[in-house]
Amino acid sequence: MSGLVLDGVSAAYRDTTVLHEVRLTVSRGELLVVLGPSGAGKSTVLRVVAGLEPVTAGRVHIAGRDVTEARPGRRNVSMVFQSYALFPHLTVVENIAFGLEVRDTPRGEARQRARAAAETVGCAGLLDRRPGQLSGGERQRVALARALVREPDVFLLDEPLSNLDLALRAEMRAELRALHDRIGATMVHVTHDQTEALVLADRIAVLRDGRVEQVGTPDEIWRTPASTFVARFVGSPAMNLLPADGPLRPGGEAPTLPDEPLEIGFRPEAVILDAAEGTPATVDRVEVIGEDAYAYLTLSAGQPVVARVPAVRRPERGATVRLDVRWADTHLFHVASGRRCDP
Amino acid sequence: MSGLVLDGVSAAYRDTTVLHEVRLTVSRGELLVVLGPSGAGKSTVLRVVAGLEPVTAGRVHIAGRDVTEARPGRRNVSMVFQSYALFPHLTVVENIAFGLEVRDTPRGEARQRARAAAETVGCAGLLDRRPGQLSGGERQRVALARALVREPDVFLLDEPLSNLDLALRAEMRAELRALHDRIGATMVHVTHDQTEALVLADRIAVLRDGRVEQVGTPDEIWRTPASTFVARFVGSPAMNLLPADGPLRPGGEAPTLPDEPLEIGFRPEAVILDAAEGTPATVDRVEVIGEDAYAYLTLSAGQPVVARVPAVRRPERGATVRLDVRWADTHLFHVASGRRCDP
Amino acid sequence: MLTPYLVGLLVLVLLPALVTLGMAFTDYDLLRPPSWAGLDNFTALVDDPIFRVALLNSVVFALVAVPLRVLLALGLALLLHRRAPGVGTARTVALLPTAVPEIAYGLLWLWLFNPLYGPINQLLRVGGEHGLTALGRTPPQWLTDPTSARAGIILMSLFTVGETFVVLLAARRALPRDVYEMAAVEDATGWDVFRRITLPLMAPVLALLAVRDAVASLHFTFVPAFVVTDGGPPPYATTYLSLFVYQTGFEYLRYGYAAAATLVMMLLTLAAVLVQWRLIRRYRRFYQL
Amino acid sequence: GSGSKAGAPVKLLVFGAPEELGAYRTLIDAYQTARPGERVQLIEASDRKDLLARLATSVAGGAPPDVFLMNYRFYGQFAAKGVVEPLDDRIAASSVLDPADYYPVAMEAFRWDGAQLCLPQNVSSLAVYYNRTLFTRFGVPEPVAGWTWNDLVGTATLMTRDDRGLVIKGTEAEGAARLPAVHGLGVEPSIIRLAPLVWSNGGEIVDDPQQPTRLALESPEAREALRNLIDLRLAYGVVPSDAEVEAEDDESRFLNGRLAMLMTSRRATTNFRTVTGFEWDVAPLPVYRQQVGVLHSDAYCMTRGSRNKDAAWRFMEYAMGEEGQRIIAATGRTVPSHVEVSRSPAFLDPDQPPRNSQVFLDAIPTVRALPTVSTWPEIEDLSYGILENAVHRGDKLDDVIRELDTKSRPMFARGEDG
Amino acid sequence: MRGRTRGPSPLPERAARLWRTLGAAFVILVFVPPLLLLVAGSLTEPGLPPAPTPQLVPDPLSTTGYERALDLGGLLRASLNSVLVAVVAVPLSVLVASLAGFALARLAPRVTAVVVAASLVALMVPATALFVPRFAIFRFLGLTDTLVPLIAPALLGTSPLYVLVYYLAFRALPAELYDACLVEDLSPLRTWWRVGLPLVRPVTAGLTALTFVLTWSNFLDPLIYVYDRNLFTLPLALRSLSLLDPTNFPVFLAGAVIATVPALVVFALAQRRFLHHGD
Ligand SMILES: Nc1ncnc2c1ncn2[C@@H]1O[C@H](COP(=O)(O)OP(=O)(O)OP(=O)(O)O)[C@@H](O)[C@H]1O
Ligand SMILES: Nc1ncnc2c1ncn2[C@@H]1O[C@H](COP(=O)(O)OP(=O)(O)OP(=O)(O)O)[C@@H](O)[C@H]1O
Ligand SMILES: [Mg+2]
Ligand SMILES: [Mg+2]
Repeated sequence: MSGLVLDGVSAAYRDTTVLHEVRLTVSRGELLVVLGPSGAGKSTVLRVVAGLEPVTAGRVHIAGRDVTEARPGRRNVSMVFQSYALFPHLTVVENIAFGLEVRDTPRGEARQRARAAAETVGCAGLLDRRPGQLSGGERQRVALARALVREPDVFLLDEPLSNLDLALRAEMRAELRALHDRIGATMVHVTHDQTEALVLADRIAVLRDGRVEQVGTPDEIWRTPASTFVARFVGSPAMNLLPADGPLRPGGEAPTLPDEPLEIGFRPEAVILDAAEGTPATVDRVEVIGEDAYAYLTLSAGQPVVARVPAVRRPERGATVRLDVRWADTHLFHVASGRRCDP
Repeated sequence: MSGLVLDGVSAAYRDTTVLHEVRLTVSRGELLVVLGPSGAGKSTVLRVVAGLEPVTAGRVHIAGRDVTEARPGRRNVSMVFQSYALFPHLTVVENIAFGLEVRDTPRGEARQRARAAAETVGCAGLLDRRPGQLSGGERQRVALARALVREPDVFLLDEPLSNLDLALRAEMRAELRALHDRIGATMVHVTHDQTEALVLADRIAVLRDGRVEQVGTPDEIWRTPASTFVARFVGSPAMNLLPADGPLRPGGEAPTLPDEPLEIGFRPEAVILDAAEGTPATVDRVEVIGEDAYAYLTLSAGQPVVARVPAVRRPERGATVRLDVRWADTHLFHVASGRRCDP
Repeated sequence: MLTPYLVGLLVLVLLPALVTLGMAFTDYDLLRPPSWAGLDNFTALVDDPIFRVALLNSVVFALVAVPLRVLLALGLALLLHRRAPGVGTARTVALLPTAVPEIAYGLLWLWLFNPLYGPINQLLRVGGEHGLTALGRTPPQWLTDPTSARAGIILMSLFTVGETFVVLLAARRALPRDVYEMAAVEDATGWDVFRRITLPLMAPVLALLAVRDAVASLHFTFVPAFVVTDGGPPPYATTYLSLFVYQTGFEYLRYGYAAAATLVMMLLTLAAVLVQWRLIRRYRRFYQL
Repeated sequence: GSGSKAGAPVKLLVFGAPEELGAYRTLIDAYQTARPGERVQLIEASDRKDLLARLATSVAGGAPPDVFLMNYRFYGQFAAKGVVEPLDDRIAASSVLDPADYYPVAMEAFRWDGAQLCLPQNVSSLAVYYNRTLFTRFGVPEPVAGWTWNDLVGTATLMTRDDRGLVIKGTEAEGAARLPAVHGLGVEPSIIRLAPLVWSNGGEIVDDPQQPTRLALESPEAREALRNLIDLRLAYGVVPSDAEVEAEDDESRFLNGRLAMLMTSRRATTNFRTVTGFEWDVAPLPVYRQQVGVLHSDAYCMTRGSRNKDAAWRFMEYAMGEEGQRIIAATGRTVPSHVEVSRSPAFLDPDQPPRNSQVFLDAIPTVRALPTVSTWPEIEDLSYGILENAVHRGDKLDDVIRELDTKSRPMFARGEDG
Repeated sequence: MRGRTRGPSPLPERAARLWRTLGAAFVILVFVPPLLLLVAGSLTEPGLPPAPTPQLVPDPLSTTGYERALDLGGLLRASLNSVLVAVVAVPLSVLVASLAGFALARLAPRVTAVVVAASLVALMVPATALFVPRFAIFRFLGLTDTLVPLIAPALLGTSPLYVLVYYLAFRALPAELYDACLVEDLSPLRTWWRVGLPLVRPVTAGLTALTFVLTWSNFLDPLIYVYDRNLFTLPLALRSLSLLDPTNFPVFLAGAVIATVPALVVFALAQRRFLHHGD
């Protein structure tokens, strides 16, 4: 049974349509991560599901009910707003307990659960502060706790971890996962964090300009991106894209290519530097990120390519290297449509 | 000459001291990234530098001037607030041009430069909108543009990219770097993004509970973390820490260890799985992040260890593996103080 | 949630007002049933010298007092919105005159304005001889000289800006703080902050208060003129429209005629409001969130 | 209907300062004690304006008071508009009330179109109050009956003194070296003060006392009286300037012993009886050619819309009867309209100042009433402003007369008279 | 996202503080004297000629004015009535105004525009235009000569202005807060009570004080609708005192002081809330 269905939903602010016939199905208990560039309409999707923004076309179903016309309160969702939307006049614990108390949970129990939720997000020490006295990350955690304290049909989380440090973020991620597994909640999670998306998601939906570009498991998204957009958007540094008939010919067994303009894509991780017989390139710049280093190269024909190498074996800036990729590690895309081409 | 000096600065909200004698020197033209857990006092550092929060002790120097008593406007800094602090009643372009216009830049020129800055952050199409009509990331970019449009002595950027997608973030990062290189501006940049910190920073300051734990180049921070706190805080998943006399004895040439309780630390990337003769461990869980996978293991003695492996060669959950590390890849810490021990 | 208010609005104000304004087209003396008079009342108004004087007085008062009052209240609100020693006291004190019941306030000023024994003139006479000020001038003859009397009523009205002040203070203190911090970092001068941030952000409230003040200027001339000057100095120096309406309606029992004057007065305020609206229009965009 | 609703009190609307209202409360208490079961509710307005506003709104709103007290100069508008119930039938039927008991001049003032509309409660007239102590101190002879306007001006001039007690002419502008400490005379520049002077000189205030159409002061007699009144301030300097009046009105000035003479009605007596510091008395108005007074009279009027007319009438009978008249007379405020009572000690009580209350009674045969045209209140307000300016600013006499005439014409034209 | 906290920022600007203190001192200097004079005047012995020179401390000091004011004006009874009216009308009025303002802030713009326009028109109607028709309405309802007509304006929030002020205050709250309430299934009424009202508390405190003063000093309504001396409110009692002759000025001023004190107390209490709130 599906936890959430968006059936050809369009939405607009004034006259500008920002969602175009979005179709998404999230099974009950599934965790869907929505990815997309800034301004793609991710928050709008959440707002439409919550009923805060009317649809101009299409239907929304939650837990099997058509809620397109239902008011927000009747949809049984809980939400983390991108801007937190904490109540400035309430303390942390009151903020968290708010949703419970207004639903007539006895006060004692509500406070109890709020305290537990605060514990989970690591702000148990701040219970009596007001939002104005919190740091950015603390506010975000309170917002998260407020959403997690209830057990709704759908959780809508709009970048709930963006202001947290990595360690905390990993911890929260685990908590989210655990909560999700424990209560089998349907979750829609907007994030910009690749790791978060890839680790957390049952499936990922990639949004582009208000349209769904691809929906799939993290593995699908990573390994079989449906378009150059997805290919480049997921992964950092982005996937390298070169003309298929260009300077770089991958090694290994070549597939049979259709007779039309194609692009090949390959991730920085797939690049083999200092291959015996590879395409020559010069090193423009090297970025070291912990154990890894990214080498920004330019092929002799001028195209840029990024390669990941172990930090300890990184090339010097200005050096000339020979690079190679395997056909097995490449993706093919139609130049005209940008869509994937699986020969 | 130093661009910014914090000389034993303490600061407090009401009675709670949140900065304890912070000492930091940022050279002119240097880019310092401030890292630290949520609530560590990062934003407070920026607010103190900007003059928005009074110091309770210590002095602040900007570009060689003692500005401890100067009002914010006299300090010639520009700032991105964690909460953006956009003027709700002004359009995007007016928001960006504000700092110029109040400094009596002719209106035409101010608008011109504002437009250029908007271009840089990729919101040239939104110039006439008001903040309320923007997505979260768009707001953040406007806030960034507003800070970048001027050429102050110090830029203070409080998580300026947290709500941007990876691609945009990489782009912005490059822009920041370029700007930094072009005008040689001193920058203090708060971020939670490791990549951002490691790539961007000239030096990194790690803050913990309002105290500076370590200041150093990204390389130093990564390779010679001064304490277990820094070691675990930088890098994700965090560095593994085990008792030095514990179940795992690294391979290779062992250093001479002092005679006191020590911990050894090693990053997931340093773990060699399926070593011929290694310590046995069971695989609890495997996270795949693109080409990489992280295996969460438990040693037979019960300690957890994380290892990075290529995604294609990841072990199965529940499998038993043998793991090893090299002494060269390990760090040693005193158990008592948590400080680094370089034998 | 709106119902009680709507009921109040309709039953207590709009319907009664409609009835009264309907009377503008009748000959009605409150005592006998009204009889239709068409536009007679209006033509009579045009020829009525007292009405013209009252109209002029009211317009002059509104033009002088309303901007002064709003500016004063705004100045007070901005001066006193932040804490400093003495500010708390000053806030309370600025409200005091507003707390004095209207009628008592009128009579208080009647005494203050007393040309010979009133504290104001006694103060002005300090240092002078023979009842002159230190500069050798005659102190203002508040209650007997037309100009001074008008000025006096304006002065009285300036002390009762408490209402406007309170509303502006609350509005100012509700503005987001980080925005001001931002401006401080940008080294915006006080004037810039005022012009570019405070003013536009408070524009809706200010507009409302200005409109209210313009409208109410017709009302708060009433009690002073009624109690303090009785419309004088003769003949009609401080006969404002409100007093004119009251007198013709309730003392001379020309209710229909007074209603016509009321209608004219409301049309005038409407015009004033529309003009103001135009002026504030450039801030109107800030109204949409 | 006129059937009395059992239990509903009679509503009596009056105005006055707190002490005056006290007198009415005494009256009502006495009535309720004398007639158990009868109830009267006093509706207090603080001044004439308040009373008018209340009366008009309540009549328009359909719930008028049963009885109200009104001066004849202002009742015209109510009389003309049929608000007041004619009382002839009730008077005729009454066993208590005999119209012959009352001063005809007062009764006459409240006849409208031949019907008796209201019952006058008093018949006061103007007199000159004077501060005997001051007269004695400065050795100036006290006013005597039959004195002339010139005597008045002369006396006033002699009584205008500076703080050293020297005669001074208070005409210098404000700021002159010396200001009068005592003024010779106080008189309000209003029609009701002017009228008896004009009449005494043989002139008229309006063109036709029965059917007035304008203020007609252009006759030589009226001009003379008017000029003499106006000259008091700027030519003789015996009356306080406008600023001085604003600072301290004539009545207070008299009370404070700084006004030698005050021309006012019986109404001031109550207040002056509080004086302790000096002795005072009253003298008749000065005359030009013949002794003429002006009528001051308030009457109980019953509203036509009253639901309680019988009870209201019973109260009116009581208030107009000897006992009621005596109670009000005891306050000193009024000259009773009841002839008997006015001659009784209730009014003439020699222990209460003024000793010479007989002056008021002597004036009664000479009093005349002002017109009762319905727009009279407007006309009075208008003329007051013009006259005040004339006195204090010294407007030219011709202009004053013309202005009074032209501006009052439309008001007369709108008016109705009975 | 916006609005770190509300209220002023505590920037350490000593000079600015100094200027503000000076400004405050000036304000005090200008606004206090009239009231001091009021008190001084009320303590003067009635019946004396006015003093030729200014006297801040009257000589002789006398409380006769107060005694006579209480006596003549029936001030005690009148105070009681005024309190009665205020106790009912002020809370009711604030309730109505805040509810209406909240509803306006949340309703469709079109409805809001109509009601706002109607409120502005209502603001323009002079009180004199309302006496007669209102009197007829109250008589029809049998409410004349009760205190109800004095309480009735509470239905309007005492003045439509206050409704509009509430409207602006509620509208200025971040939209996300209302969204959060919607998601939590709060009825509008509970959103108003739990989120809206607490966030505009300074406005409420200020408007309560103003409502009180307006109700407390309402002079024209009782003049028209109240007959019974036992139902007189303070301003009406004062009105009758105001007709005492000028030498009894202290009596009147004493009455004025008595009438002013409760309003001052309310202001003092309210200002704690709305003036020092969040300092
Ligand atoms: N206005 C305030 N009143 C009281 N305490 C405050 C206030 N602002 C911040 N704090 C506290 O001060 C500490 C430091 O806050 P700061 O905002 O500097 O943290 P931060 O490092 O920026 O955190 P984050 O990454 O979450 O933004 C936190 O513990 C926070 O709770
Ligand atoms: N209130 C509004 N009025 C007009 N346009 C709006 C409004 N809110 C958002 N938009 C526009 O709609 C588009 C989608 O906005 P949305 O907030 O859904 O983006 P998003 O994907 O959440 O972006 P981000 O990652 O930056 O938060 C954006 O182009 C934005 O500018
Ligand atoms: Mg968003
Ligand atoms: Mg922060």
